Amino acid sequence: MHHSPAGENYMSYPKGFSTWIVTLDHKRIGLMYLASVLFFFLVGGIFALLIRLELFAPGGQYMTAQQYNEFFTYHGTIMVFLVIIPMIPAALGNFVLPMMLGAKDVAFPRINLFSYYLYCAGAIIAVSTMFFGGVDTGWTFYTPYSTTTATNSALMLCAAFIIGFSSIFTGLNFMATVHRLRAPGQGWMKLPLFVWAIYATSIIQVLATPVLGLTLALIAIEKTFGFGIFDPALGGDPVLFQHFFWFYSHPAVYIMVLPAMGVINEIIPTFSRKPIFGYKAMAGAIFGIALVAFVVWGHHMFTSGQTDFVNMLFSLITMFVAVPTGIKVFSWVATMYKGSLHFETPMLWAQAFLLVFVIGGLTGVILATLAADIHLHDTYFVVAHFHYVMVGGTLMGFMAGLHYWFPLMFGKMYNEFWGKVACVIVFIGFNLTFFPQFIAGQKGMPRRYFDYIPEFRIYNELSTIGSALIGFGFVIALFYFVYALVWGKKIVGKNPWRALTPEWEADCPPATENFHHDVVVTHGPYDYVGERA
Amino acid sequence: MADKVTAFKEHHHAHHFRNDEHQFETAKQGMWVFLLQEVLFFSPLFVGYLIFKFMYFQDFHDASKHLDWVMGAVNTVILIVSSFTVARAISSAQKGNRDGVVENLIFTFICGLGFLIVKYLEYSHKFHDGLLPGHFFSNPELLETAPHANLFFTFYFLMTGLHGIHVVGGLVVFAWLLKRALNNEFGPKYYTPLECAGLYWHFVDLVWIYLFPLLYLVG
Amino acid sequence: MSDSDHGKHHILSNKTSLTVLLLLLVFTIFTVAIAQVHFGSLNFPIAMLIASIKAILVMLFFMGLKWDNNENRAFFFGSFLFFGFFIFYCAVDLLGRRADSHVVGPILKESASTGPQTEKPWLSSPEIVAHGKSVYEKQACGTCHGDSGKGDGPAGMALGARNFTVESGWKNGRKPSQVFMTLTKGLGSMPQFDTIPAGDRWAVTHYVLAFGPDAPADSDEDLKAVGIDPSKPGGGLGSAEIEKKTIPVDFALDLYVNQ
Amino acid sequence: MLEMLKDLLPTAATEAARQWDHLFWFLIAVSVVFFLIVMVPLVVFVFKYRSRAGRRPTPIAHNDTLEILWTAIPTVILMGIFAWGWIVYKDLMMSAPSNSMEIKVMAQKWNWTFQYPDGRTTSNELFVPANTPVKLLITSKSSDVLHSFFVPNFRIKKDAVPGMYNVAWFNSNIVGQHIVFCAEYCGAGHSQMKAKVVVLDPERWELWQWGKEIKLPEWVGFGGMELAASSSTTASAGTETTGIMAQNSQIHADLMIKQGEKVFRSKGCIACHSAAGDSVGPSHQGLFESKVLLADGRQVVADENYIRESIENPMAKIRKGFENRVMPPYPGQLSDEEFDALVAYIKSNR
Repeated sequence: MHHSPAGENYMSYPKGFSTWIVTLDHKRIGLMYLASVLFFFLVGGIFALLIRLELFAPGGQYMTAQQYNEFFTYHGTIMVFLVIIPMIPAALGNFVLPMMLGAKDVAFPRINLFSYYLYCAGAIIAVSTMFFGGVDTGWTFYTPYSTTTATNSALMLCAAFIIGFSSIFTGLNFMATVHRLRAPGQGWMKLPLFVWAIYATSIIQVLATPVLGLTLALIAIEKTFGFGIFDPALGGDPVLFQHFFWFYSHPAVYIMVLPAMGVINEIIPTFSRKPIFGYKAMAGAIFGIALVAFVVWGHHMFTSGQTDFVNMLFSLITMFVAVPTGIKVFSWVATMYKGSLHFETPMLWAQAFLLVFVIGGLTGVILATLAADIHLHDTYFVVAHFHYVMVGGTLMGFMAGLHYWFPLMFGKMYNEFWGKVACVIVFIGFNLTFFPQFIAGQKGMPRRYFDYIPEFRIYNELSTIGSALIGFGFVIALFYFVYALVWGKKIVGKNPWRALTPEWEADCPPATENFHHDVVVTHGPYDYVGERA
Repeated sequence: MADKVTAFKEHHHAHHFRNDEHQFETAKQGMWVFLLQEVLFFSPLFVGYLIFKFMYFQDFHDASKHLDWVMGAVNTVILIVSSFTVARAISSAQKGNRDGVVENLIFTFICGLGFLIVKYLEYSHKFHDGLLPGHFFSNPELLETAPHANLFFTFYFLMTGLHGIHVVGGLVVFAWLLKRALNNEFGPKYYTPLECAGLYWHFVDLVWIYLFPLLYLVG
Repeated sequence: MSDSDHGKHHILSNKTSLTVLLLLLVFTIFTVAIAQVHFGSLNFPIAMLIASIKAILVMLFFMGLKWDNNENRAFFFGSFLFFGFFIFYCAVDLLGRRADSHVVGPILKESASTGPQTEKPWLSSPEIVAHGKSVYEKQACGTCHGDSGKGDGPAGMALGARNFTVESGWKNGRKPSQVFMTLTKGLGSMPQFDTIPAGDRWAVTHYVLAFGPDAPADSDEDLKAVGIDPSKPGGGLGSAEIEKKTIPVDFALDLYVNQ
Repeated sequence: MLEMLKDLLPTAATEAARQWDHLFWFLIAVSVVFFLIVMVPLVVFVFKYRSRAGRRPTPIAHNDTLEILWTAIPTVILMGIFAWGWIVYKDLMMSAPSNSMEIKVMAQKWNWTFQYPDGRTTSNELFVPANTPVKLLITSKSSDVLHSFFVPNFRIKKDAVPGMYNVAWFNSNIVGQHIVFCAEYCGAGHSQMKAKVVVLDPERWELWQWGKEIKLPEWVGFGGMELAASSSTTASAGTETTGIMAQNSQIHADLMIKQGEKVFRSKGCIACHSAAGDSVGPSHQGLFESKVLLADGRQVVADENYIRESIENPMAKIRKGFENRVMPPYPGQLSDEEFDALVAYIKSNR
């Protein structure tokens, strides 16, 4: 498949469904990931709407407590393992990363396909648990509940184990790609910041996910065979499980948010027609966050009976996560200073990201404060915080990236007007859903409650209305994306956004071997200077 | 024996690499990242073991006396020798000595099998003595003196079991490499799979080098 | 980006690989020998030191880190750094716990039942049923079994909580002694309530049976079958299950106070 | 404005809660300030620099002073926030005052059981006197799952972990019923697992101790009576538990000590241990709560668990100077009553 015939692109050549099943082309694998991630985003979203529906009023109306527990478990598990972790690295990253390096493919194409099939296998097993007894442990699988529940948590643990390895192999692949397949002239300081973000994410994936893999295997063994290291009756310790679990899960939240920061790093300079403010500081900040991510997991366990010295230590070091995050947010705003701002849909999503991510970050600082967390832990304040950072951060970053690279991936343009409408609706719906949860949480409403006392009614009503709005916003997005794919107007020429990063040197959509010429990097990724502005 | 010149199979590098050297370096780096991940994959068991060892110092000490350190030492020697033969297999391939590659691979394979057999003997001895993990623990003597001995054997079976699975994985890979070595695929120009399998096998040996003293000697 | 064109890969000479092999074997023998000598708490660091020396030998020579580029070295030694973070925090937390934070022995001291004391608690009486009602509410049995005992409590429907008004389907039987034992030992997802005083459990048993048609009486064999000796006061169970030699202190206390 | 803010948080019923509120509102204020620092320039730039004909962007790539400023200043503020958080936690949430009333809290699938110092147990209702520090030893039944004892009005929350005692404490000065939630997911009944802390004024506390029926005060936070923290009430309630309960536990204690001595003799402890001083075994004079030096250099507090362990498995912690003495283990031979009596006896040998 060295040179595709003229006029063909990676989607049309080579033909036939079977060529997609065994493809080694990173672009096709990227598309397959994109389709699977969007499908599971829909499934996870439906569970979210069901939960919000039930919580509209106190008292059980539509389902029993057990069903509610299973719904929030599936919402959490599907969204975390099947949607938000692979969303930007595997779906957008697979497509765009090699092209940003001017490479023809990722370092290990076969491992790339293997990790996609691992993802599918894990996803099928995870969904099959619904028909074989369900799971009601929450996505955190805390022992001793996960090892004593009658539901089929062991099968879900196997699914998460397999998906973990898909994530590890993707990380391994991208690390080798960034190290070895950079274009000539593309030194580390000429790399687009999206590549930096994906590289840092890959390091976290490779370092943290194996610990989760083994921990989940340990609970599956403890549940099925009766011997394990977390059962207090056998001398084990449930708090040790929480240490093992959060050693992965806190870095995991940075696996989720760093790629979104990478996308925003690409979009804001391009649409401000201005170089990114403080490139070195931004790259350093990404690595700062990735490193600190590994030494702060204890702030999830302040009330779990952790010794006070360790509580103090985790609270102190968690504060340092806010410094690089602050640098990034200030630099994005500084990038827009004296720029020439174009507000197409990607930039609109980026603004939404900025607005919402700042609130998420600041409430994170509140939760990191030791005394404050004692009251706020395990309440809806925490639920609102991580949705602000995950839905507000990663999801809006993903939507920005999807709109930004849509012409490159499909060679067609979405409808600009409806894109903006969807963004505004989702933004309003999002704030209406999660801001009241902050107040319900600080008033003491615990999380994962099927039924709540009447005092929290108003906040849950607002939240449910907001969630409906988010759902509506994404339905609009679905329509205009499908419309664009089928009847959208074709892109004429290359580089509709006049960006400077190498992936835009390919045609829209690119040929199978990405570029018809050898990419040589002569200028920095954001040198919007002189006529390039 | 005279180095007979063997005609090694022609191997050309994948289209997205500049040359063989580039592909070899990338593959090796990918393997090192995989080993990075393996270190972290074993880490929870080591962390858990070390913590409970200091929490229940006496119980773990009594329980570890029931391990047969002779078998452990034999296994250590077996793995070290197999590490040596893998290294020899790679250097034979680099020198183009096809028979050297085949012999060393066979020898490594046999060492791996030997390791598993010794492991099987140890496990059956434990099953016989009732030194089993968790609820299955039924060794009369330890039940009195060391109430937390079952936790020691939980760690013993989990750590050596996980290590054993990695040894089995290694054997499967060596069998596959032996088949390819037999039809002259590995020569001075192309021996990447051997190099990566070697790195993996040395890592498995490394884990055992730490496991052996931790469980058997100072337990 | 090391663009060495077809650089010479380092070939491990037979001599070095043999010397490394011998060194490793010597260290193995050394570590085994040294472990036999009892150094008390020093054994552990020594064993780890020797193991690390052997590990470095394997890494440098067999794995070729000596001649490899810095990236691979950074990767491998980096992983040990993160292992260090991991074990540091877990160890400081779990080993730094307060000495008295470990639960040893029973959590709650056995306390005397506040209800009416009778010789044969397995026989129902209006006072016992009334007391049973208050214990039923206090222990929030309604969460599963519903306030009217129909098994329709919010948490009960999914778990299939027993409906007391129905006569059929009682796994362990509807005789007071059998229901008492189910309450004490637990059944399936029904937790065991052995920490509640025996007197209160008898009271709940009769209250629960009062929901349905009147329960069959216990014969002596039924009682013995579940370990109750009808001749002794309170069925020989006293306030806790295990057979008692001395009078329970609380019981003696009540006598003392009531005089 | 302050009034409206007040009902955005549950009623602060303890001193710790009031300190918590100050900290919380400070954090909210800092967040709003930083939110504005980011959003105001953003909105200004969005309108001022939107692309128009002839708009030339000026390529500014970095500005060292600005970058140093927005790294240093946040770090300083964050350290301040951490320090304040740590101080409130250390002083008001970490360690209970020594004179507090100790209550065992046992969580099990879907209800709470409280046991008072005199052995009385109530479920889902914790009766405490106002203005008295109460220390909670929170755990979960051994075969049960995780729960978490959360009282919004006291701003306290501690997980109930099976096999482990976690400590939380409060000193409420608002009489009334304070709702208790379970904050750690524990299955179908997680949201039903509510309880209440009933804080009683001294008169009602007396009545309750005598087992008399009392009229429960209303709910607090969701409506509650604010007990003016005037000096009069706090003085009388004081720390020693007056009333029948004190007599009750005093009689109980004497009886236990006599019982303990009987066990001490009947089990043969007297053969090696004597109150006069060390003989074959270490003396139990002044042993309780004292620091004990072990053979391997560790120092341990000789509390109940230490005593029980030394009886059931003496080899676990060998005292310095008694390495070669062999004490026969008594695993499970002492019933709980006998053990409690023995501890009471050892305690009495202060």
